[in-house]
Amino acid sequence: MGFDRRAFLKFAGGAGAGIAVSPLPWKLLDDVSIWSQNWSWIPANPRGETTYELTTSKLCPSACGLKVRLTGGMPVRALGNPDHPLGGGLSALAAAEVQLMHSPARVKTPLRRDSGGNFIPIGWEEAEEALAGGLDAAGADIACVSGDETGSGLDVLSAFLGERGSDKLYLMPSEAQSAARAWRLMGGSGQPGYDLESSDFILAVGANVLESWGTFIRNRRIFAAARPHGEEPERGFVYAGPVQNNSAAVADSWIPLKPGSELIFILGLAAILTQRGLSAAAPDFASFREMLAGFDPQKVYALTGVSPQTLQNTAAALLRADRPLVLAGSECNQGGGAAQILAALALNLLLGGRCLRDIPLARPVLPAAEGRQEVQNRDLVAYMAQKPNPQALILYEANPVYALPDPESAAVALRNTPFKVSFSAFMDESSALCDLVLPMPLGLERLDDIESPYGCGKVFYALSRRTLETADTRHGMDILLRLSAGRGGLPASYREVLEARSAALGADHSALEAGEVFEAKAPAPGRLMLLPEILNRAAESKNSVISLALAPVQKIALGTAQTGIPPFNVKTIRGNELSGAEMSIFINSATAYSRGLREGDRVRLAGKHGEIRARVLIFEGIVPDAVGVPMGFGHTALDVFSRNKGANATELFTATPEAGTGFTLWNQIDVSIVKI
Amino acid sequence: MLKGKFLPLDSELLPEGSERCSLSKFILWLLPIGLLLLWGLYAAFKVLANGLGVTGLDDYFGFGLWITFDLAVIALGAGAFFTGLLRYILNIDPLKNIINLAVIVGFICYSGAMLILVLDIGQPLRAWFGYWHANVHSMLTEVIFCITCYCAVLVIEYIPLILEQRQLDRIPLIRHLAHNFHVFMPLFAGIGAFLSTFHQGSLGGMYGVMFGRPYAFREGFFIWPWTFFLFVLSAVGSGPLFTVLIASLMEKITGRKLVSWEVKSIMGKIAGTMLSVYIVFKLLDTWWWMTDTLPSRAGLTFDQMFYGWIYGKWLMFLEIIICGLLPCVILLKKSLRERVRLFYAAALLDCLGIVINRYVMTVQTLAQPVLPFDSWATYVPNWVEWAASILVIAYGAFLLSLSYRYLPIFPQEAALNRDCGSLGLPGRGS
Amino acid sequence: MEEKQQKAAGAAGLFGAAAPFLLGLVIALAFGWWLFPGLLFSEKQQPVAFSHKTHLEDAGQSCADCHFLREDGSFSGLPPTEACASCHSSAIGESRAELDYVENYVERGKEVPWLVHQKQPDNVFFSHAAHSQAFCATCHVEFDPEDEENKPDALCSVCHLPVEELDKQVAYRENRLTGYSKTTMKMARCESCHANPNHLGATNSNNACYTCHK
Amino acid sequence: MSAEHKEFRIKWGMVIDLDKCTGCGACMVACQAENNLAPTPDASNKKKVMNWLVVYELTNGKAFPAHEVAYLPRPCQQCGTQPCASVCPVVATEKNEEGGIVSQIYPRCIGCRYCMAACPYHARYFNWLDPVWPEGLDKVISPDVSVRPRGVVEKCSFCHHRFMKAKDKARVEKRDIFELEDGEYVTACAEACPNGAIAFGDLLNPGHKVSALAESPHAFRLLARLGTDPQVYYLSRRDWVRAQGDNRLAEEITRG
Repeated sequence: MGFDRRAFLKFAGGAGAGIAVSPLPWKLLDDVSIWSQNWSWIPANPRGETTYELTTSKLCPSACGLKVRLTGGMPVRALGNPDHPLGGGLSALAAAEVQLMHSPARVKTPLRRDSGGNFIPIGWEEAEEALAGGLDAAGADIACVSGDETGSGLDVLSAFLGERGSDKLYLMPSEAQSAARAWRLMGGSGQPGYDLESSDFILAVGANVLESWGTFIRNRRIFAAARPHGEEPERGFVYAGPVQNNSAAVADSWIPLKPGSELIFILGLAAILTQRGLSAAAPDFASFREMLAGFDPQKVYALTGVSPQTLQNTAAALLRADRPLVLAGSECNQGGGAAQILAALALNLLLGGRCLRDIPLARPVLPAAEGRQEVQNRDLVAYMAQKPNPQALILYEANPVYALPDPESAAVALRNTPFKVSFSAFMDESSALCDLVLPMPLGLERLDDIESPYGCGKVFYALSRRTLETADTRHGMDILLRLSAGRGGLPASYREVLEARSAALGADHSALEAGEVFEAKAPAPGRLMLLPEILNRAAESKNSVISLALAPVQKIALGTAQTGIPPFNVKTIRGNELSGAEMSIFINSATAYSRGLREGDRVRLAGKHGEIRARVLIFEGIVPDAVGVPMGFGHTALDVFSRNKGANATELFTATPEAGTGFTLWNQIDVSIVKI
Repeated sequence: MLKGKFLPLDSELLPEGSERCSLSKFILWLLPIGLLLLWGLYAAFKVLANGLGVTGLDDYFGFGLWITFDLAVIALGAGAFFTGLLRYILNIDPLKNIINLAVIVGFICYSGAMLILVLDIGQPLRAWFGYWHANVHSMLTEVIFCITCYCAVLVIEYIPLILEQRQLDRIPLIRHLAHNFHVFMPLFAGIGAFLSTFHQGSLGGMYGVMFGRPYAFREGFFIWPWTFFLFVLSAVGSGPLFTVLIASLMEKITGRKLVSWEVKSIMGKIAGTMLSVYIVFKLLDTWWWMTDTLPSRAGLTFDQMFYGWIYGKWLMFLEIIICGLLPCVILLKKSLRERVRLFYAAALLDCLGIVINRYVMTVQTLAQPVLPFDSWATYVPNWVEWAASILVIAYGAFLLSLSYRYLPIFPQEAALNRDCGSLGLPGRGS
Repeated sequence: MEEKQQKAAGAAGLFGAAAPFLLGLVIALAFGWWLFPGLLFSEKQQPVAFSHKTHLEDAGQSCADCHFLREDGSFSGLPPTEACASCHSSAIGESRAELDYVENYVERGKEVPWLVHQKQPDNVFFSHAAHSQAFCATCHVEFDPEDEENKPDALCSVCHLPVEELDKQVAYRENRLTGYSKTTMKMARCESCHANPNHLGATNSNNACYTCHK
Repeated sequence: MSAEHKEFRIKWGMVIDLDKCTGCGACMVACQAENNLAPTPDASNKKKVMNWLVVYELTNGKAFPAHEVAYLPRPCQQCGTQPCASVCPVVATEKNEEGGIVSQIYPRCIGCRYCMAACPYHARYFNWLDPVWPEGLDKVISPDVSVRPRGVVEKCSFCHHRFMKAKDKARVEKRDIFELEDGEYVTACAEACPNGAIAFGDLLNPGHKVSALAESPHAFRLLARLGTDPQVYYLSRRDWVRAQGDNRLAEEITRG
């Protein structure tokens, strides 16, 4: 019998029948579906014992407490730590902190710019040599910008520069500096502290206390504690500012203020309160009261947009409260000037000042270092305005090319500097322009310290600790100390600096390394001046007529200038805030109507130096004749999560000297809006 | 055999007594169809290889063009079971002249729908879970069971047609088999009718039970929401006419008469009758939904169910009045029905109405914001979804072309074309 | 007449005519039943020739020295190298296996990639705490570890290999397609208890999907 | 074919105080990290962005200065009568376990998306493509929640794995697993919120604060009139916020 076609068909039929009654097809059917549960290209869960480590966030400006969860020794989650004095939950930034350790924006090895202008990865030895060479060549003409304002790194930087004969250590502008300036002028010693815990009424003027101002996670925990679910609040909270921001959303009331008119509003309140007989035990109170006579409710209305009735009601609420606290600040934590903080502090003194503290700052532990106050007193924006051209520039966790007002001129200044080095964990805009980029460990990867961040009410000292060994980062402070090789009495390692700092504060260093926090009560302030002359001069400069005022809005979910937008936080951006690469600016319907704009219109916003493009969003939670611009967009470096999203609001900022205090400020910015 | 003509190369395979174009012409006809098929297969490959992210579907519109397409072809493919029911169970004899086509169209519709479903589910390798891990409370389970079973029935109904192919028919065993199949046809027709009624209904039930979706949600009878019955009725009210439209389209393409006007007219009359029943209930249902279900169950008004132009009320007017009532009138009134142009217009409107119905039940249901602080969403299918849908249409055209050329599916063809033949009119197409 | 002849011929040659069919059938059955299961699984050896028997009998350890419930309710599973190194910081015996182990893992501080016969995929949450001996023994006396009649790990051996009796390791067989261990529990095994109505009241467990999936 | 309604001894519930939510997004970030949701470089098409927890912006619709704003975090509502579970053809989602959390079993789901169509809260999300973690970020996958492949539906699970772990802890401490203390099991979002806007606990346990909060005169549930019986409650002292919890007819609004 030949194997013809018919036989073959029969064979195939038999084989088919046999296979069908064997386990083969059924097992395969089952296994294929099981295979689809465990595709090799889908990441697998890590396995291992769960452990926790307590620490304090160095990355989040709120310095909130963290409980880091590790699986098999690998950090996997940042959790809140309710027992931490500045903790009790997480900011949207701190929640992403563990993930940020693996962000694509991280600098993974030291980088040096070659002659062709490209970065090439180099080893640490070569990197430290390049650093030494570059700095030595500059001699004493070295400037340094630090983005860290709470760490002992400032001591090291200051001592390092001092040892080389330079005193050009600057901080990135922040509210803390404005407050320190005001405090110093008034005669305070350390930095102003706010005992929110004991206050029973909080008036936040411009300060976005529940989102970005001060120790905002602590602020929020205190806010929450006084508001039992669904019940009448135990502590009053009023927010005054140009935008109905996150703080305004949950405030008992929102008092709309024209951008930059915070000072006038505070003086208006002070005027009413002095008329009602309140006084402060300040040597210059009499002239203060006299000066306030010029701020009658009608004038305040004209300058701030707050009706006399609202002003009276607010003053009455402050009077009713037993321990009221007025917090002034700027929405975006910078550029608000010192005068408004000075005025708020004066207003608090009028109200009894029971919630004010004078937080002493530890003396520098390095002999050659200046005190923090001295550093805070320097004005980076003013320095940049002089168009200085130092021979070398050290950027320490600072991103001036993104975050300074008029960032383009910062970029020009950087380009004109012969040698610039960036100590940065992320490849940010400024690092991208440097000659040498040295990868920093993040807060969760390094031992560092946080001392009394602005906004807290007690002496606070805590350490961030290493939860993960990262192979190729080195703490910039260790590098600089190594470079100094003991000159100027500098210790060999940063740890020694921190130990000395702990000792100076009387804190147990090893307990701090284990995640504990040092706290000490801060005294009430001594006799302070009210400085009516300064306030008056600052207030008089507020009269300028503005056609369309810029109202920046900060959301910590979009990260800081260094981090950019953390990968997980991209999803928190609302659909009407960003569409693809295009962001929205917002105006209310009256403003839109008067300028012939509609929702969705593409517009060009122009300030004195720069301009941005965006789409119009109609949002009624903003004062008329003001335009809300979100901060945190418009990155051109970092990673795909930050890049190509909207525009950088700082392009529109124009810094001017504040009359009276001499500090720079940028809170009354006139912009033009043109439909394109 | 027709004398004095060139015979196609494959003439030995062609049905006896038929006239077909040349093989090369036929291949030329298949070429564009093949290209569309390839395009669709490319889209299908993309979906299977990368995932459904390549489509225009999103989390608001988990259902979109494909589900609309599936529901539409399944409704329009209802000609198969309903004609089968009328022909074999109710013994309406003239329908024997179109039943073969109805079966093939039904098979194409159902197998095509299943093909789309394989693409449309995220994990096609787990498709069999529908049987093995069935949730008996889900309308979709019923759909999965009935559609696959009914597709098998359609295969069984299709097989004897294939076996009647001229060359196959010469083999005694096969002729025997084909005959035996025919004997059992009433049984399969019955099973088919049962399965079809249920899954047509369950498809409607799928929407009617969604009590979180006020646009679709309907109260009902026992476990079946009113949409269950409406979907059955609308399917039988349009399926037969879709078969007629396909027959007429084939006539247009081939230039040969395939089904007598009388048969078409009967189909039209039957569909019209069912359509009128459907429309009455649809109007009642809409009224009840508007005045009771919507306000009382969802706190929403009729007006809130429509939005702008894209989801406007005109769609509902078009669906129920222009594509519902109007064809009803035409199909039921003999004088109107017998006017050919009006008849076809009515048939087209009828089918269009059902497609619109399936579209709004799928897409508008999902577009309508239920959360008070949400807003209307819009959906635009992308090329992948269109290509895959066209894949099914091309596949249908391909199968129909082959079936028409090689299988004796039109019993009347020879008789109807005897005159034409003598007039020398060539059969043009496939 | 013709038909009859055909029939007769068919009957006579029935076996002959069906031979290809039967051949196909037999080959397919053999392939499907014997060859295929072998082909589906690969066989792997453990990276370290570990003997439970040595550790239990010679070293006098108990199961719970390595496999225990942690305070947080999680199960320790297999001990990390760090734990083993508390004895094996350097080789204490003379066996080749131990020398290899110390050299390759302890000295290098590496974890052993053990092949776990009962390894469950990521989507399964198995709670050792919920399946404790003490708890199961309230009804199933055969699992009572206090009872001298029983083996100490009788309950463990319901799912795991009876490793305490094994001096040599059992080869690990892995499904080439799914990556599952051949001896791991599949869902039907879980359901044999979880879907058992007798268990529902007594154990606070039920057969809900979320009882075991994550 | 209406969904069945099961009763349980414990019923995990959330009470979200909208008067405390600033809309900062910390809950969303914590949720993604906890539950292994892959990040996305461009999240502006909100209809294709996976977010188990979404914070909606609510407005009272009035022009400046009468304008008010509120933020509403929306997890899965864990409905008592689920629009979703009843329609799933393969029992990939059900509400069957003590605690009343609606499960979603990824290896069972065939990805038909019927549940998504049925859910009026848009709480369900589909894996349109395989998840992509930028290189390195896949190292910080959390250990408790399996990573989902393309083609399956997922949703908020009330961090069910935390319930499992809390039960295991209770087991080793020889406590009743159905009498967990208030706060012993909370979701990642509730834990992350610095404003304490999200309270979590057993709605049936008088020892848990949510049981009283759910009875608050300020409490409401989303789309309650559809009959979904959610286990998520919202609180607001503001009338206009409560009014946005459900669809109301004109005459009902005038009646108040």
